[in-house]
Amino acid sequence: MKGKRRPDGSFLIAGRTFDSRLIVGTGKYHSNREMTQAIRASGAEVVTVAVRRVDLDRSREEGILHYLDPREFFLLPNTAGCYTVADALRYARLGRAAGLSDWVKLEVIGDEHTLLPDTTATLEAAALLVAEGFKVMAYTNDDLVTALRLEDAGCVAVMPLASPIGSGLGVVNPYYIREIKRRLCVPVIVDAGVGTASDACITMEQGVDGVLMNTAIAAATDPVGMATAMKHAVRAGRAAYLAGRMRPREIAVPSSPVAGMLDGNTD
Amino acid sequence: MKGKRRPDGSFLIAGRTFDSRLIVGTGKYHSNREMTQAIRASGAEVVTVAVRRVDLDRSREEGILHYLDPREFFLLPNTAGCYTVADALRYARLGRAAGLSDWVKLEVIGDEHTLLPDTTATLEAAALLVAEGFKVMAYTNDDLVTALRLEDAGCVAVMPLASPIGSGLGVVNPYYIREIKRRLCVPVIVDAGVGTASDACITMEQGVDGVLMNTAIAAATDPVGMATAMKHAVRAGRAAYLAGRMRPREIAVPSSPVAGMLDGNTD
Amino acid sequence: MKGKRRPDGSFLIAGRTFDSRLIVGTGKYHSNREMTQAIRASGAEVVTVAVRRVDLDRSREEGILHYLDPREFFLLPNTAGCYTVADALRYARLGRAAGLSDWVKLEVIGDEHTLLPDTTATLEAAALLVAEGFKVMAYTNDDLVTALRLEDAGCVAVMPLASPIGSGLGVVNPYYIREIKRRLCVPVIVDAGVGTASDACITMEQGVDGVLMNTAIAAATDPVGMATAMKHAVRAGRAAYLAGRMRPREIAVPSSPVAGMLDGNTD
Amino acid sequence: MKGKRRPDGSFLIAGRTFDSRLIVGTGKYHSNREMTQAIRASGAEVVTVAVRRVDLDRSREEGILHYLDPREFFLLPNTAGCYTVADALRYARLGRAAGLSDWVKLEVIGDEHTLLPDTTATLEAAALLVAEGFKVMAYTNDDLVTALRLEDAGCVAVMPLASPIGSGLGVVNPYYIREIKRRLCVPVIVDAGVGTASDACITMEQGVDGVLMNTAIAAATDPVGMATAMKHAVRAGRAAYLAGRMRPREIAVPSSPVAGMLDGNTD
Amino acid sequence: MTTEGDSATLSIVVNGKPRLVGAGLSVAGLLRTLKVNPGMVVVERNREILARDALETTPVKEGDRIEVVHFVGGG
Amino acid sequence: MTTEGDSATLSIVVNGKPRLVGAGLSVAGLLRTLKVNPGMVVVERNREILARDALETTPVKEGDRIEVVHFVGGG
Amino acid sequence: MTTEGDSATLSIVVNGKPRLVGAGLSVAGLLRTLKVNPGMVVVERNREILARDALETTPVKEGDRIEVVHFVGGG
Amino acid sequence: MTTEGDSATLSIVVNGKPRLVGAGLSVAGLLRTLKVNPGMVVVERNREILARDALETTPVKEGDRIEVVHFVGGG
Repeated sequence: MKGKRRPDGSFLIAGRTFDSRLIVGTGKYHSNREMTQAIRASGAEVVTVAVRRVDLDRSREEGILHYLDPREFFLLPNTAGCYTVADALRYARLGRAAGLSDWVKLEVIGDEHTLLPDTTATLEAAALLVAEGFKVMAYTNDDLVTALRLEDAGCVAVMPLASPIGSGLGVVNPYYIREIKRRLCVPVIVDAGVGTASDACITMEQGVDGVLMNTAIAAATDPVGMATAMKHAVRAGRAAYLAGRMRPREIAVPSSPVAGMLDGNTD
Repeated sequence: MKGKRRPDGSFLIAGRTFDSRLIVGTGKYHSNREMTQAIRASGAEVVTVAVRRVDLDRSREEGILHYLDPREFFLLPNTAGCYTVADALRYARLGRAAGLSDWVKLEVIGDEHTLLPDTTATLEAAALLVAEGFKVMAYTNDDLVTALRLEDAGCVAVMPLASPIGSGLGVVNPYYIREIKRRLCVPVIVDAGVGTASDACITMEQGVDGVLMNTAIAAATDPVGMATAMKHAVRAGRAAYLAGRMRPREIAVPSSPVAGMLDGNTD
Repeated sequence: MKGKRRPDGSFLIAGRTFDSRLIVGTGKYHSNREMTQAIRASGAEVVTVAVRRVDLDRSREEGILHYLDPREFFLLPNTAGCYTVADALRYARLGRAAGLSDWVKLEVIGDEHTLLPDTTATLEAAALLVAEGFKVMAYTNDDLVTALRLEDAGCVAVMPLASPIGSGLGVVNPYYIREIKRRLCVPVIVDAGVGTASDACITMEQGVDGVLMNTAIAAATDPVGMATAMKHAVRAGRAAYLAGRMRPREIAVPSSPVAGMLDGNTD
Repeated sequence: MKGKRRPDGSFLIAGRTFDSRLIVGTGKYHSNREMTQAIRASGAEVVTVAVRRVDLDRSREEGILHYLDPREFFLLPNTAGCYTVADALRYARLGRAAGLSDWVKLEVIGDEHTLLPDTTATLEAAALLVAEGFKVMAYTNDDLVTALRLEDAGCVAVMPLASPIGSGLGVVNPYYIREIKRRLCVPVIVDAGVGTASDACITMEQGVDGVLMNTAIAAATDPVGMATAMKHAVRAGRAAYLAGRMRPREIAVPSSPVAGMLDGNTD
Repeated sequence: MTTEGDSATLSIVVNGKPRLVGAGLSVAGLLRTLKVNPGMVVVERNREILARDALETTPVKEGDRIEVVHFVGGG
Repeated sequence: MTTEGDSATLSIVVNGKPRLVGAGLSVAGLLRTLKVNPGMVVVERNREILARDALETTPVKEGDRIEVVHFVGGG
Repeated sequence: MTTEGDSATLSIVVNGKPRLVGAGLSVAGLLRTLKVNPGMVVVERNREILARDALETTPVKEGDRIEVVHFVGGG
Repeated sequence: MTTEGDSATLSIVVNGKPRLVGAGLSVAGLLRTLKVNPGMVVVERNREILARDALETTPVKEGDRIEVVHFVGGG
């Protein structure tokens, strides 16, 4: 039993219920104020955060917790910027030590130009983190075999990319995303690559459980407006997936009845 | 001044304000009950209807007015099924004689397999109907030159197709749709071809004023669910257009800061 | 009988046999030398030329006939730059008066930004030129209804665009091109929009009789190299069309036999 | 120095020069006669073969060497059908023991529905085979990080798929293919997924060194015709890549001069 | 008698089908015969649209071609 | 006399530019003056195309609007 | 005697199927029995590939698992 | 004396930068010196994460490499 769809539209990750299928990042905003406005507009419940050094030279360094109340949002620490298993474990543990949860968005990058994952290292890190009791949501490429292995490793969600992080190219390979969703039992959350609302809508139409994005909102001209767009786009795509789209066909079919036309139509 | 965008998100056609940018057809539903539910779910204010003979052999023939209250919806009669200027005028006049309004969705079909318009006849019919005082919303192909001529002829809205009626192929040529919107002053409503929510979203992202659909909703497995999807998709696409999407690029850009990483990362 | 395909791969326009399905323009080259080299490399038999004033201020004005021998190439005068029926007739007649043939590539432009045709004027000009004995090859948009009318008007070939002149966007709407080819009896030559070799190949795979291009070759970094590419691409696309491609499918199918594997494969 | 392009258009793999950039498989043909005709028509020099048991129950079992002369073609044994490192090594060694060469096309499949590679196992097998002196050409997915590791492991060519084996979906993700080519020094041969000539042309336009296909030819209605199409398509794509295509743009640009128009054009 | 019979019956076409109706009927009367609510339809008589308030006063005549239309589902 | 002066010079427009040419010139003569090879061009005079064999016999007249065109590169 | 019978017949598996062959057979002899041209195949015996020039000198033994493979069409 | 001076100052590295701090300081004390709210950060000392309730009782020692991290915006 796949058990992720529930009557009221909510879905489960690792036994926890979420109502919004949109997960958003918190990076790259012009200001924390804009960030919180955009995130509220998006309707997201889960928001990702990075673990970084406190800047001790700034008089009043403020972490993101000053702007995002953990009672309002479920904060999901990531291991962004890590290129090895060891680093990913270190950042994951630091994130967990903040005391919010034992969840982590695992990223182990394999190439700095494309930010594509090192899937071998990701698999290894996932297994180790699962053994340490983490709830691992693993960023990965769109390769089905790796996705299946991540599920086997005990990840609570698998997060294939739509296209490279920050690229905004959208779902380049919907076949692979669809196949990953078809074959996995844990939730599939598409992570990275969405550029605009229709990308989010297309993503959800593939049947996946959710979508994670950051740049598409933060780098829009009007981030709050785009966050609203994304909220609707994710709902639209999910609803369309559930409603079952018409078959496309190359032949036209009239919408109005052909019967009941009047006599004496001009020849 | 183009004057169609208003602060509150509503838009104007022929001086009349509409809040929903989704216009829906009423054909092809399994039942009138399903139709009214779907239309309500879509949030549409304008709904199109066809003019056809009363079936005198059925004991209790009921027209669509039994199911759609003209005080709730703005009913827009079409000339679907007409292949000549004379027929289009005849159906337009019959539609107006019903007494609801002097608006008409003009269609003059040029080919029965593709249901593509006869643009020459459409232009001629549009000019004649405008002269008779009609508010003409003209279905046309995605040709800019024809669209400009329809505007010159006095149409209150120009309605290029996304792809053939009932095909569900989506926006095959977004360049043309975008160019038509850029060049016309009257509202541009994309009419026909939408197949699923992302198609509606992509359509609206081109900047057009609205979108008209029928089959995508009526022929979905769950028309009411798809109508909801379309409501969100149109809002999403409009909001994304206004918010200004990020530039897509083939290079990845991290969402998390590259600064602030810890010392001693594994080499 | 469609009668355009012949056993040896050649095809007929207005009773004249051509071996190459690639027609090229002669504009926009850096030099006449480069132009002739590129055209020879392309293998084209038909080349289009424009009618323009002799520049009387230049001491040794040389028309294109100094570089292209009409015995080597079939020169097809166009009416490029004409926006009215009257102008198109004027340029067509001037082209014919040069004494090479009574063929004309008819263009009546409707919009200077997109160079899209004025289909109403094109139809009118086509009918008048046919009545004057011209062999009219008509540039048009990708609208089936207009294409059918141009055939009815007596054009010897109909030339829908793949995308706007000089855009290099390729075949934006293959459905329409395919449908035009399916429905017309006269040869269909796709004219304008090809940007690189694969565009030409895709064009020919739709089943059309030929393709006309200019900018894709002339504006390549190496026009002669691109002309060679186009020669192969047109052959490739035509051959693939005739050979009947495999059905695409979302399921993988092995190329090597599944039978005959050895015993004791590792579990 | 990448050193794979040579003045005469030929290219090198592991120090061996090839003139044709098209590599073809030998599976799925209706008859051996059709196979040899198609392969000759394709102009391929390298052809892949599988290692399978001799069928001892057939009176006159004939291997493929009865039909393909190793002096005419360079036969490249594959490890198709292998799901583990051990099996891949076994088949590779059997193929080499035939005495033709020490080259192998390495495939380690990770999923039988999609035939996608097990990249972890492929990397391991590649390293072991390289250590045994094999020239390894490795089938892989379109993941850059894996491709870089395969190069590091000593593969003489890396062969990312365009789309799943036998699917005919073409190059689903040209970005990844292009990026792999940009970043690797060894030849990149796209393997699997081509469906028709334009797919081969698009593949080569990404700048890769070659393309390998089987089903697209063998499953065409006319395999010999399709083989010819592919020969031209590969040349076309390569030539277009080298010639440098024009920039696509959404604005039309006339091919014929705008200067030199006559006076008194109709207004 | 036949003449009387003739004068008492009109042959018309309604929505494409021939019908015989009694003489002296108005269009509104015809609609009532057909069980059609005049407020929900539009009537065309010999290619002329009849205003709704003219339905009672417009007689049905021999050979009339009458179309009774309404709105149906359409796109 | 002015009439002689007038008759000796004609004011015409060739390819959009005013020119003064001597009276009595044929169109072919005009082309020679312009160093244009008649075999490579088409000439339109006051919106009428001149056949090539009429160029020698067609006189240039006061006010003529002459277009001399040829084929150039085009798509 | 049973020992003689045993020694005269070996039970082996060739290409996955059990076979009884006469004792004293070389692998090359086995291939001849199977009507297989040794020059066109590769032979694996108990997971070890046999060099072609070892085929004549390698005896078939009881319980041998022999694979006889060749190239077939593949992608 | 130098020994007293030595014992009174420790050389450590905090977030990658060398710092001199007074001897006898706890990690919590260090954070106070740095004006960092301990409730908002996580501290790693020589690659070991310190539990928050151990901050007061963990002394800073010569040569300690301390990382003070918190959550920032990220995707």
